[in-house]
Amino acid sequence: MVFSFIVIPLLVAAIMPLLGKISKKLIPDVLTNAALAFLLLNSILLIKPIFNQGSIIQNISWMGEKVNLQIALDSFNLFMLFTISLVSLAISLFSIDYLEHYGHKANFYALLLVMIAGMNGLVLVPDLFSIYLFLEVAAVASYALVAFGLGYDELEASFKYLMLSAVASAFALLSITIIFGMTSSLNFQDVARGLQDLSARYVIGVCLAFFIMGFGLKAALVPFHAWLPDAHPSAPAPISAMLSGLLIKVSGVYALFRIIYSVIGMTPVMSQVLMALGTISMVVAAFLALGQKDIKRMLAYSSISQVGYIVLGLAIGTPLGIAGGLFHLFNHAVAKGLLFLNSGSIQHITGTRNLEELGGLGKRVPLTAGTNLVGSLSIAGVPPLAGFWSKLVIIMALIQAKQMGYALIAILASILTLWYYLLIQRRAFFGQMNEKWSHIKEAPFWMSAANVILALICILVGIFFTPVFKTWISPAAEALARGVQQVMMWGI
Amino acid sequence: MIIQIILLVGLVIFAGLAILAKDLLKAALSLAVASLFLGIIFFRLSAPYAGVFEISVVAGLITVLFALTISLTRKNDQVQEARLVKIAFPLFFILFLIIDGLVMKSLLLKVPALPAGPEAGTFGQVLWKQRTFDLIAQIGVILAGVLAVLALFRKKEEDKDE
Amino acid sequence: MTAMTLLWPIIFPAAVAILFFLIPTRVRFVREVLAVISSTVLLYLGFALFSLKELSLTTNWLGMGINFDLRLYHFSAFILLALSGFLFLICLYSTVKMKDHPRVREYYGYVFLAAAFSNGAVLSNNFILLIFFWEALLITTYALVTIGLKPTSHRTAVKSLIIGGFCDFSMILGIGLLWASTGTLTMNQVHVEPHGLAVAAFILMMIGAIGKAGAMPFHTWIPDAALDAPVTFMAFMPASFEKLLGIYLLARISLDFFQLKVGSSMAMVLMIIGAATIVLAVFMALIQKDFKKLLSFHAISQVGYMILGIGTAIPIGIAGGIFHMINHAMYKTGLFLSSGSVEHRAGTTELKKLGGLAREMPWTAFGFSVCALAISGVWPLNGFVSKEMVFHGALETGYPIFAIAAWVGAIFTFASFLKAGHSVFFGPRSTEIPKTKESEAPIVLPILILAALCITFGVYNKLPLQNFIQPILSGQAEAQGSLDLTTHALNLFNPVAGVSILCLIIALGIHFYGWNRGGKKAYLASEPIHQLIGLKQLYNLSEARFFDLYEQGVKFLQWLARILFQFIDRPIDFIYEKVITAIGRSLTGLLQKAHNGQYANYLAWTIGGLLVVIWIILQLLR
Amino acid sequence: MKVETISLLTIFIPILGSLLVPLAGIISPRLRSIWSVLIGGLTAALPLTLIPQALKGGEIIFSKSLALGLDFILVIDPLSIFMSIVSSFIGFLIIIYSLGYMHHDENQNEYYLMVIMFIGSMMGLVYSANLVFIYLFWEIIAIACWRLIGFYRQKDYVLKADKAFLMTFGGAVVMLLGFIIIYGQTGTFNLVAMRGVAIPGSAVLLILFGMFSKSATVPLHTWLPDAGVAPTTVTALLHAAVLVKIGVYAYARLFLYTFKIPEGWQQAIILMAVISSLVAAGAATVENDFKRILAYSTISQIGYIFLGLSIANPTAISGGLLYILMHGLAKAGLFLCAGIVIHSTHKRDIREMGGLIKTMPITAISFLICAFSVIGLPPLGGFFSKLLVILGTVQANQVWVAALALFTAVLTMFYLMRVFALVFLGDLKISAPEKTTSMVGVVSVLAVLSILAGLFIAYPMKLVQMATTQISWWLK
Repeated sequence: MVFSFIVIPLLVAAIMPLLGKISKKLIPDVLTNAALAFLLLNSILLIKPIFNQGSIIQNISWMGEKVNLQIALDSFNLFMLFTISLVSLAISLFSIDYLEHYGHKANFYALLLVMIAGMNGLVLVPDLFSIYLFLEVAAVASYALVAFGLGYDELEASFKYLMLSAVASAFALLSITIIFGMTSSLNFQDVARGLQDLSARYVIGVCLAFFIMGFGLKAALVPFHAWLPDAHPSAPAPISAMLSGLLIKVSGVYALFRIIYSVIGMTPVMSQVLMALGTISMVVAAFLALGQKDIKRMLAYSSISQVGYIVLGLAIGTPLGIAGGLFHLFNHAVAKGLLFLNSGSIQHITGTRNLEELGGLGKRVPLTAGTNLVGSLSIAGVPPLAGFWSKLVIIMALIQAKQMGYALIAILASILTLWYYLLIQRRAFFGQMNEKWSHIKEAPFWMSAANVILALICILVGIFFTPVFKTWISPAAEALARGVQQVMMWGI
Repeated sequence: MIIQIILLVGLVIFAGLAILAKDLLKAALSLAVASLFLGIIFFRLSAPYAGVFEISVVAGLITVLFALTISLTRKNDQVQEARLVKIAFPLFFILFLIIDGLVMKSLLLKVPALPAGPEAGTFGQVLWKQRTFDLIAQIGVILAGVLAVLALFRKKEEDKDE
Repeated sequence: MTAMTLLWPIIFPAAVAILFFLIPTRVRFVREVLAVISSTVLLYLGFALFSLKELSLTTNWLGMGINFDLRLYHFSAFILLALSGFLFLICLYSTVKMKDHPRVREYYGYVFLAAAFSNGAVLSNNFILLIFFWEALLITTYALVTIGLKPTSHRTAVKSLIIGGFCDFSMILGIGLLWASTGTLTMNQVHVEPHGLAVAAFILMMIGAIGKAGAMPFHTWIPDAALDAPVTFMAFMPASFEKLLGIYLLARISLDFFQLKVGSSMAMVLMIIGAATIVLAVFMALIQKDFKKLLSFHAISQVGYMILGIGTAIPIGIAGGIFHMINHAMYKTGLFLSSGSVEHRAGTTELKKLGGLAREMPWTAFGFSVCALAISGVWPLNGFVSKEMVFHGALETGYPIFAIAAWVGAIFTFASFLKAGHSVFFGPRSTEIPKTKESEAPIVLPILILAALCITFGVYNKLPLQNFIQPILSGQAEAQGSLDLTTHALNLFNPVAGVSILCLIIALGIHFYGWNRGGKKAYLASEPIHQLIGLKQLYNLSEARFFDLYEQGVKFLQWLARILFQFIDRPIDFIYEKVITAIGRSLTGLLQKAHNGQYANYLAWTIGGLLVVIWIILQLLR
Repeated sequence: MKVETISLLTIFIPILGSLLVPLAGIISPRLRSIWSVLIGGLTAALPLTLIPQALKGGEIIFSKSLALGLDFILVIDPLSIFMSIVSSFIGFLIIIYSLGYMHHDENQNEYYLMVIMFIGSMMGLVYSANLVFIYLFWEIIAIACWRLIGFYRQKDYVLKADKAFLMTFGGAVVMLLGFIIIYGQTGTFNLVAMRGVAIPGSAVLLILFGMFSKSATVPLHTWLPDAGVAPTTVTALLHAAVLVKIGVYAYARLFLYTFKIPEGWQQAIILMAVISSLVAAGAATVENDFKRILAYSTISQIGYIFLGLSIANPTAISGGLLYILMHGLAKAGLFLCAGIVIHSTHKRDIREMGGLIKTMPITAISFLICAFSVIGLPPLGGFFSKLLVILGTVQANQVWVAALALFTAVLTMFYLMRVFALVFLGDLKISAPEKTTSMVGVVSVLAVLSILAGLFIAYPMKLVQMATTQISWWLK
């Protein structure tokens, strides 16, 4: 039941505040994690049908009456669903222990679930305006979550995020309206068909520019990125993980590329523009990350940089490039989720995120240090971890597409990436122990467990990249690479 | 037409204020007003549902939320604004307006086959029959908003520990 | 006897050497007995192989034409015999001289290892095998010099190592060139007309050969070693083994591998080196105040004769050179051994402190005198014969200047030995050393044997010349008809011999003039020449090691190393350490400054970015 | 056992075994030692069983198909067998040495984990015949190195570790780009399938970045002297046995065995190798830190190996390959001697040492023997390798290059003897005893092996010759 991806979290979220009154901790913990585990299971169970059928279209009737409630699932959004479910489960596991000192777990979980519902909805709907709306669902929840700590900085960051986000949504909406104006429909299939019949290159070009700006801001592409380094570090660690690991990818990358590939159709021009944007993000953010003292801020910039990679891969337009981009999306979701959770562990353990104050933690907190290392190296693209393969595929695709320059920059940017991740390693874990931290203890069970799970995924995907690639990435990439044809096949 | 222009000007002014205001609270309020203007414009442009959402989502819930929260947790540190920023933003903004005016006009001329008008039927019918999903989404938004209220206005007992 | 017999001269001493390393230092006598017995066995082996004349052994080794290829023929058999003879004498001598040395265990080990390597080098018929044994001698030389246990011993050892290394590396290069041009590494298959690259190959291989022999300018470690190394080593290595090997190879290079033509440029090079070595080294020898050091300079100077002789490329000259090699090995070993005998008893070798020892050490004095007269070329000793041959050869080339240089060498050789003998054994008894007596038999015996050999090879010069030398030159001689090397031997009545005798008389004059001027102190006999204007300054510079190519070379190496380090290595590191990080940091700083937390600013970028994107898209669409 | 199985075991026994080291360490340190030695010993023993296969010649390909043409391909031929024997054996010796050397240090779990992982990855790299897997193992090694260099965790030590990691990683990813360019041209990463393919100069340049950075060749060398902050065992492992040979091995595997590179590049590499050799020798002469000198010496010797391989005639190639073995033995010996000295004197500046031959004679003699081998004096093994490289160079009409290389050899002699004199001779400044038997045992074994390798050169040479014929196929 595909619809459950939206409904279950929404329902659970709705009852959560009430349940929270009954039991402050246990019930919200169990319920949330159960719901998310169910979703993960669900997404795994869907693999086979999708593998066989290619895509699933569901029309839901409401009390016998046929209403316009339609869901389209193909291997691409199944891949996204799986990623969302997986990472969010890890995050909610982490929250069990982490949220102890924030209190109001029920509220937190409710918002988290709404956000997940929003993302799931965004991924599932085959309709431009619905995309916009679910985008807002996820966004609104995220505004609140960013400010969850209620400090002035958090609120300011959240407000900034809100402001810029609103501008972005507005432009995305503007673009949607223009398209609606041209085709009189919002449904992917109709729009795709309509746009094919029209010859309106320039208008579509401008629409795309608006989309790039709108979704690019959500995805935090340079120069639309500036909200992210404030918003992500301000949020509680699980939320940072959520935002960096999932939200920017779902509401930014997924939406943008779903529309570009499946609705409008990829053109060399778009490819050029997006590759350039991706590359700029990659490099600029990498340099910015270098100068950060706050772990989370550095990770936030790193997210921008890695989104640059993802966009670069997806924008190449070849099946291999898309596969690389998607693979990196997954790997980055896992690894960045891991790293943000890990930063939460660090903060929980030491009470600070300032790299200058940390040092030599590796000895006292081997699990945190080890998982951090795995995540860092995975993102930096050091084999045999997962991130290596995705970067490899992206660069392979770039070379295949005869984009030597981009390939070189991507390579050099990965050196920068390793550079700043080594900074974290050196200052926080690897170096000499700061005397201050000689009595610290390892993070609580669930926090470490979440870290370890994600780290294991990084490693296992690296080692068993072939089955992962064949069952998950390749079909998803093919679905996207079929372009407009994919939507036409749905036959809505 | 005059109303339209007034609304547009108001939108621009308040949007600008929202961005330029040093005080977070004022900025939030400006944003709310700007969103309200936008919603009205949507309505007037025969896009009722867009208007509804605009007002409910942005103008209504969120901004007010923020305004309230910020007013509760105000801090007195003044944010330094670089002069460059003061110049750069209006510059870009004006540039955008000009280009927008020029480009959009020519673009709109090129838009082929503009449809006759909004879909038939009342607002409710449209919403129910054709945009059912949006309704769910809307529920989600409202739920999010409610939860946000709960979260942001929670008792701050535990916060004191921090 | 099978071909495997050829392995014996190599494996046997090597095995004995390992045995020596295993015998603990505490154990006495066993070592000495073992040394004498095994060197006797080797001597026997030398005779046995000499009687065989022709034998060869080839087994696959490294592939690519690098075979383990040993070949015994008259020349190598002769050198092999000589080597084992000297080894025997040295061992005999060492039994007493080195008995109480703290590192006696290693000493014998290295001596026998050196013997094994030398035998291998002589027998090898493959260039790679040759250089293998040849270069391996560096290690034993190094080790033996350090056994001197003086504070500067190691420095000298390193000096010998580096000089030797330089020469041997040159030889490797030469071998490489030779291989590249001939395509074979088997020594008896290589016969090259020297022109083009082969000239370079010749020069490089020649450096290897004369470097081993200790010719200028690769000599400078020998005088240092004279003081720092055990005297037995001096007798063993620079006096006999290295000369034999170096000149053996030089002869083979000039005769076999490259057919040296009379007066060809390479022959000239050799002769110039020879002549220069004779004169310069003898001038250095003359002024020395230490017995061993004086001898060591002569060891260098005499090499000049051999090189000069071979460089003439005239049979009589070559024969003279080779004959001089064996003669020199005999008398120079004898001389070093007698200096060792003096050191053994008197405890010092400084000429100033010694004097009038002849009465107490008559046999040593006798042995010394015979060897000294032989090296000075006094009729009828072996030195006279071989020097005459070299003079004749040099004159026949048509460049009398070389003969003159040789004669100058002869003058000062004799002068310096007059000085040495006079101040050590004759003249008034020195008061600085206590009363002493003759050394033990194992020390005196080798000296006397060598002295006797000097006389024998002089008087019965036909014996060595016809048995040993003539076969070597048979190939060379074919072109020039019958070969009789003994024509000039002991013939006093020809102009060349006349000049030689005149030289000796001049030397006597110089010595007694100096002796008189120096207040009848024999060790000051060379002072008039030492203080000569012009020469004095040169001597001073030389004492300051200004002419020591090694010292200058080391300075150059250090300078070069600093240049490489400061101007290549450090700047490269600077790029990684400073420049790249600085670039990264400044870029980061620049970008960070832009992120000032103002969302107006951020919004400006957003909208600016949008405009740019629109513009680019429209541009691209056009 | 089948040859493929053996090579698979050679790779995966240490890699998987290393993961169990921390577990063993939790149980007891003794178990950890036993386990490490066991794994190391097995890894060293397994390739030895492949010698008959190597002497038979020919190659055996093991292939497991994976996605995107990134197949896991092993090539078992004389070259890979030779290389794996050399590295695993020295790795094993170093593990034994570590038992004494690391005895009192913290984080031993991590240490043995990384060392064994390192060895395992090296085995993987050696046998891999897929460019991507070569890169993959290449980087695992880099990770292990990084942890090991920063092992003592002082601030500047970790900084050096980062420097090493970044430089080698940077070089390697650039190399990866080169690989992918080749992939773009041929559509495969399979080396066996690409034999004889001519590759463009750009790919050569990019790949050289990787090789030079890993093999510490000027101008990408400066991390290696800095990496001397690692425990000495590690520097020995890094410098002597394995790490710096990776680039060289890759050169042999890629530019000799597989690809045809443009003519001009060949010459350029030759020059770079010689210059690297000379510059590093110069730096070694100037330095005063014991380990830095040896590190520069390593750089200098690597130049010879590159020279031999880039000359690309049978003589020089076999010289280069032989050099890998000989330098591995001798330089490991030198580093481990340095380790003993540093361990007991707690000094690293050679000017502060002196006269140590009196208190540690075995170490001193072993040092001297290994130094002679590095210099290239017979009858030690180093002689033959240097000789063959030089002879090959001359054969290829590069006389000046050969002369320069020999000049460097003189410089090598000079600085190594300087070190020996300053450390072991002269007045005894710090009376420090020789440490544990396992340490002294290992260095003397290495010294003896250097001698034996020279005396019985014909045996390793046979293997090398097989490898040479195998990789210099274009000469047939």
